Amino acid sequence: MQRIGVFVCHCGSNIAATVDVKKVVELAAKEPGVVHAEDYQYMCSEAGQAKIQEAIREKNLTGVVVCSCSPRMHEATFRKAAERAGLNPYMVEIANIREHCSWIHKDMEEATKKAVILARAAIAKVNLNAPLQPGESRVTKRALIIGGGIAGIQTALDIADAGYEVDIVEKTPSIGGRMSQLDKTFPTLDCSACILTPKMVEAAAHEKINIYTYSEVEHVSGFVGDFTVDIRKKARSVNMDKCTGCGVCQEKCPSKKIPNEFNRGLNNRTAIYTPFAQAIPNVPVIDRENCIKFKTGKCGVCSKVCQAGAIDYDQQDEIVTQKYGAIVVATGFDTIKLDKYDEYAYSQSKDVITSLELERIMNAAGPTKGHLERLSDGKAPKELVFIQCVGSRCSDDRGKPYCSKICCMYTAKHAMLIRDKYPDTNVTVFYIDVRTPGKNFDEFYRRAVEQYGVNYIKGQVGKVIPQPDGSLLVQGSDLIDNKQILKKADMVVLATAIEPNPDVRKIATMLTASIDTNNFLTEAHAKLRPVESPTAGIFLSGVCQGPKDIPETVAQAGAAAVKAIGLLAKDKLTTNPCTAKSDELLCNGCSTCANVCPYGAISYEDKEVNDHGIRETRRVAVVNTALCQGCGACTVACPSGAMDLQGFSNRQIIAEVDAICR
Amino acid sequence: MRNEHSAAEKIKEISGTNPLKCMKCGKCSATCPSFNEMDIKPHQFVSYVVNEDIEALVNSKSLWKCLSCFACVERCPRDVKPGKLIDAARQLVVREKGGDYLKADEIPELLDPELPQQLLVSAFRRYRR
Amino acid sequence: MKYSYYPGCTLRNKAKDLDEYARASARALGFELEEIEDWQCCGGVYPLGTDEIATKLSSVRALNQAKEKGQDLVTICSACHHVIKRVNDDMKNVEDIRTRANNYMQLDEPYEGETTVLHYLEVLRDKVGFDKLKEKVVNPLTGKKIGAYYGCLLLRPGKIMAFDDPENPTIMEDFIRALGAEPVIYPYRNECCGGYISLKEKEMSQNMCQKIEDSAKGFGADMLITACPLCKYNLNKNASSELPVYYFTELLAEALGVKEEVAK
Amino acid sequence: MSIETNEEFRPKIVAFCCNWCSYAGADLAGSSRLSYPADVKIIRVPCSCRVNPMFILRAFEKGADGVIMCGCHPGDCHYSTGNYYARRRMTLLFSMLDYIGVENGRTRVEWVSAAEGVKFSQTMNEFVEKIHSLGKNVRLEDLRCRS
Repeated sequence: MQRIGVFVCHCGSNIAATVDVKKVVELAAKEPGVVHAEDYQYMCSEAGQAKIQEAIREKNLTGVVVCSCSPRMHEATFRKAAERAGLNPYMVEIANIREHCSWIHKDMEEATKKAVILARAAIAKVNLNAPLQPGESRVTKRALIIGGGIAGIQTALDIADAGYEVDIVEKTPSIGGRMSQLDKTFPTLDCSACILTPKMVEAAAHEKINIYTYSEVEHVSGFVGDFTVDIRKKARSVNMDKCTGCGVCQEKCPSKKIPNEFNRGLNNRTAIYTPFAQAIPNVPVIDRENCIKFKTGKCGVCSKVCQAGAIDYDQQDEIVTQKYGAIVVATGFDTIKLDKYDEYAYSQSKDVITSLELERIMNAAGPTKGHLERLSDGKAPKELVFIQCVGSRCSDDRGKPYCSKICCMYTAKHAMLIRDKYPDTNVTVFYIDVRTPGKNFDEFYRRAVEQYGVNYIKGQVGKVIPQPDGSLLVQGSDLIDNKQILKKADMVVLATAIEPNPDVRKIATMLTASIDTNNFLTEAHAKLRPVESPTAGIFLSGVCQGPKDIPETVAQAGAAAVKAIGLLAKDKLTTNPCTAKSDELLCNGCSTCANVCPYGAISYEDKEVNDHGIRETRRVAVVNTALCQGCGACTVACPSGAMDLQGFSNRQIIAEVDAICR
Repeated sequence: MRNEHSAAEKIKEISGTNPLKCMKCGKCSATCPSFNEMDIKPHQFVSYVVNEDIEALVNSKSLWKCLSCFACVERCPRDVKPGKLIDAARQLVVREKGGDYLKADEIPELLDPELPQQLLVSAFRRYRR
Repeated sequence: MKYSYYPGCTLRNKAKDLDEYARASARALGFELEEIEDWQCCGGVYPLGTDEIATKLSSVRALNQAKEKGQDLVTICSACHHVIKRVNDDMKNVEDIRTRANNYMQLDEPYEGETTVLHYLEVLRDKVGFDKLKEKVVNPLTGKKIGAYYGCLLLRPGKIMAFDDPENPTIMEDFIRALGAEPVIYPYRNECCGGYISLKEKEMSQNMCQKIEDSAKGFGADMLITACPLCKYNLNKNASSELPVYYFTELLAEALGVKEEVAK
Repeated sequence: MSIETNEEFRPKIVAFCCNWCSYAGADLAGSSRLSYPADVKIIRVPCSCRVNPMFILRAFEKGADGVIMCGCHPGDCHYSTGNYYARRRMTLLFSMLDYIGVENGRTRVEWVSAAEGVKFSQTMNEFVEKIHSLGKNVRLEDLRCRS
């Protein structure tokens, strides 16, 4: 028989306001096995933990139930406290009477009743708990960064500077990401390339950093400290060691009509290309889908003009398999498609563009060499209208429910730069709210209004109406004047919502990292663990976790690096002891369990067993506890009931069911 | 309306929309082809219902200027759909005895030989019980 | 192929040609429109109130008749199409309306939105196919620059009508191309003509129709087509009438060479 | 059908939630104060694939009126494939329960991610309402178990 202590937390008024904690103590004390029950203001406080430890020592407790917040919050706290008092930590169970009870129920009597039942279930479980010993696993001292934008680059630099090997896997031919497409950055108007390029060079030159561009993560197995990852290095068709980056192949390539992704399709590139001048590595790739040589077998111009003999049409994709201790996701974002928002005439007029397209137009290396001009006729626009929140803050099924966070500031930036460079051009911004929470952000926005005379109109635009003369008519609300206005414009810029890179879903599935309904990766805790995934060993960097601007991205990238370094610095990790265990007397050696195990943790051995005095050799299942992650799939699959899960055994769960239904 | 609160509730019920979802972007008013004819503008309909100022609403000209063209319904980013609120307010009026906007005896002079039946039928349904 | 057919009030009276051209064209294209029996007027506008049941029943009756015959229900008038399609959506997806309507109707088997509602244009696009239509054209309307006027009712609400992209539709333009003419795309093609407002507030409708006509003319249209008798009336009556307005079926019949057959 | 005719029917509902998604989703419902009836009691399991059909039968035998199982969305399982096994097992179990006369509505599987507090609370509200409409479970309860 266990000797159980029950500890009921008030959590200030978080629990005590709706649950009668005294009543819970009173009723829990009557449960079988309970020899001690008390309540306290804050069980997680030092004094609260001391109470638990004192009771363990004085009453010789063999089990502890803490009725408090979610075990996801403080299970570890209480288990450590118990361990310090000499109790096996796995003899502690939590009854979640806050998130699952006091916070969602209003009626005191009802909530108290439920809290008592939850306590009973936990007590019933602890009655069947057995001490468990965690094992150990090794840590591979190498990190993988998925995504080579500013988030990935910063994380890689920080981890590498701490002395660990880092691999960056980037899908496109060059690192640099979205930031490399930006012209200027807010709120200081630094040139984006000027501050990004040195970081790219530093990453490429770092002896601890290895960059795989034009590569994708194909398969991930293993677990924290010991991941095994397959990386597909797509065939570049150019030998990286031989290429000198002279660029002649690109000049001579006859296939010149391919939409240039880097310039958002606003101009064309060749089939052999580097995405932009500062690309790292400065080695082109052949886009095989559009290459004449690959399509027809004829051509081969690039090979003929290459002095270095670097062109290799026979190159094959290569799979690199590597072990990692930590993985950082830094997959970034894209702007949403605008096909559901054609009231803004994006697909009907060339002069309606997205902000990212404007970014390319404003850039000296962009499709118009940095001249602000209409894409339809090349004329300089005299009236420019910006529309905010296109696809952001939408609760219908056309857009995204969240605020994209960066648009208010980059629009102020665009407006200011245009007014500065083209004083004859009038700029109007239709906004719903101007959101500028950030250091020097509101001052920046006010500068756009006060110094640069940008006309901000509170109200959304209902329709952009192309005119026969090629201009645009913008029909919008002015909510301050309570008017509907028709504004003639030469160009309209849409602050298009951002969304996580569509590939992130595939990657999250490989990593078994959870993802929210908007495809942003979920943090382990929204406030206290914002750069970690709930899946151990997976860290989050940049917009893959939620919309953010460059300074925030860099800050988060550093934070993710520190978390990864904290992991890599350890030589060993203790493993979860809640693993499967087979009863060799019941096992009939059928292999069903091994077939459902996702980790290959179950093997079979011919073992001599003593079955009620009969000694014989049988084929029985054996669980490798270093590999077992404790999902329990095998326990249900096992037809003979031999397989059970420690810490969540059949008897324990049934005891909980019984206690709840009592 | 005798009781502003219950009238507001009735409008929410008939329209099936939740005006609290509104983020006050004004896209409805930006999109409304009847905007200039309306005394209470489409985006204001939402706040009138939220503030339970129904008396003013049902007496507004706007009830009879809405075309049910669904432009605001289609383009509302928050699923509030002011057009449905306007129609619900109109229902409150026409369901009251004597609240018809179109009287039978004024019809003959509105007719012309080409006028399609559809026009009369539609107007009847929108304007009368 | 046989379809149940719901002509609606106006096609029986002021818009006879819309109906007759449609039937003749259907024959020429190899499908048949079987008018449902004793149909009742749809009411012209969809009753938006969630508590309105009686006003939706005439649509349910038509839908149920088509269901009993196992046919899709074809409409032509934009208003009928709008009302019947939305009522069908209610019957399929809104439990409260479905239950109450069925309580009224007392059918042998409750109607639960089983019928597919198709606009005549959708039949042309999805069943006949515009390629096939193009093959059957004997008098291509070469050289004509036609602006399609969609109005509101065919397109909105986009989610329920599911007719075409509500902001950038293409079905009527593709139809115009199939007839050998050149479509003119202009931004006011999905803006309202005023609808029933023209009964009492003529000026409002005039304002709107003039914008539509000017926009179409500005982009080079020399005629407009529409699928709605009320739109046609308003555009004819409440704009400067510089552009002629036709039902799409009239041009269809002309291109298919069956217009004279109807005139007889 | 309610046996306790004098009292308002308060169903007993057991919810199995996987530790990684649904339990966290329930936590989020809690911290967002999204209420659902107190009749729902949650049992934490590492993964939906840990839920043995035996547990569900046991719950009904002991007088539960409804049992719901929540796991990560298909494809998002923390253990890669656990919820696929769970889905298959539950489909079989539910059709068997249906066969022996336990109404389909008494059992449910729902995928709730860690970010779906709203969905968790909505699901529980719906489920409790459904159980209310079905009334007390009398088909499987072992009356000898009643305390």
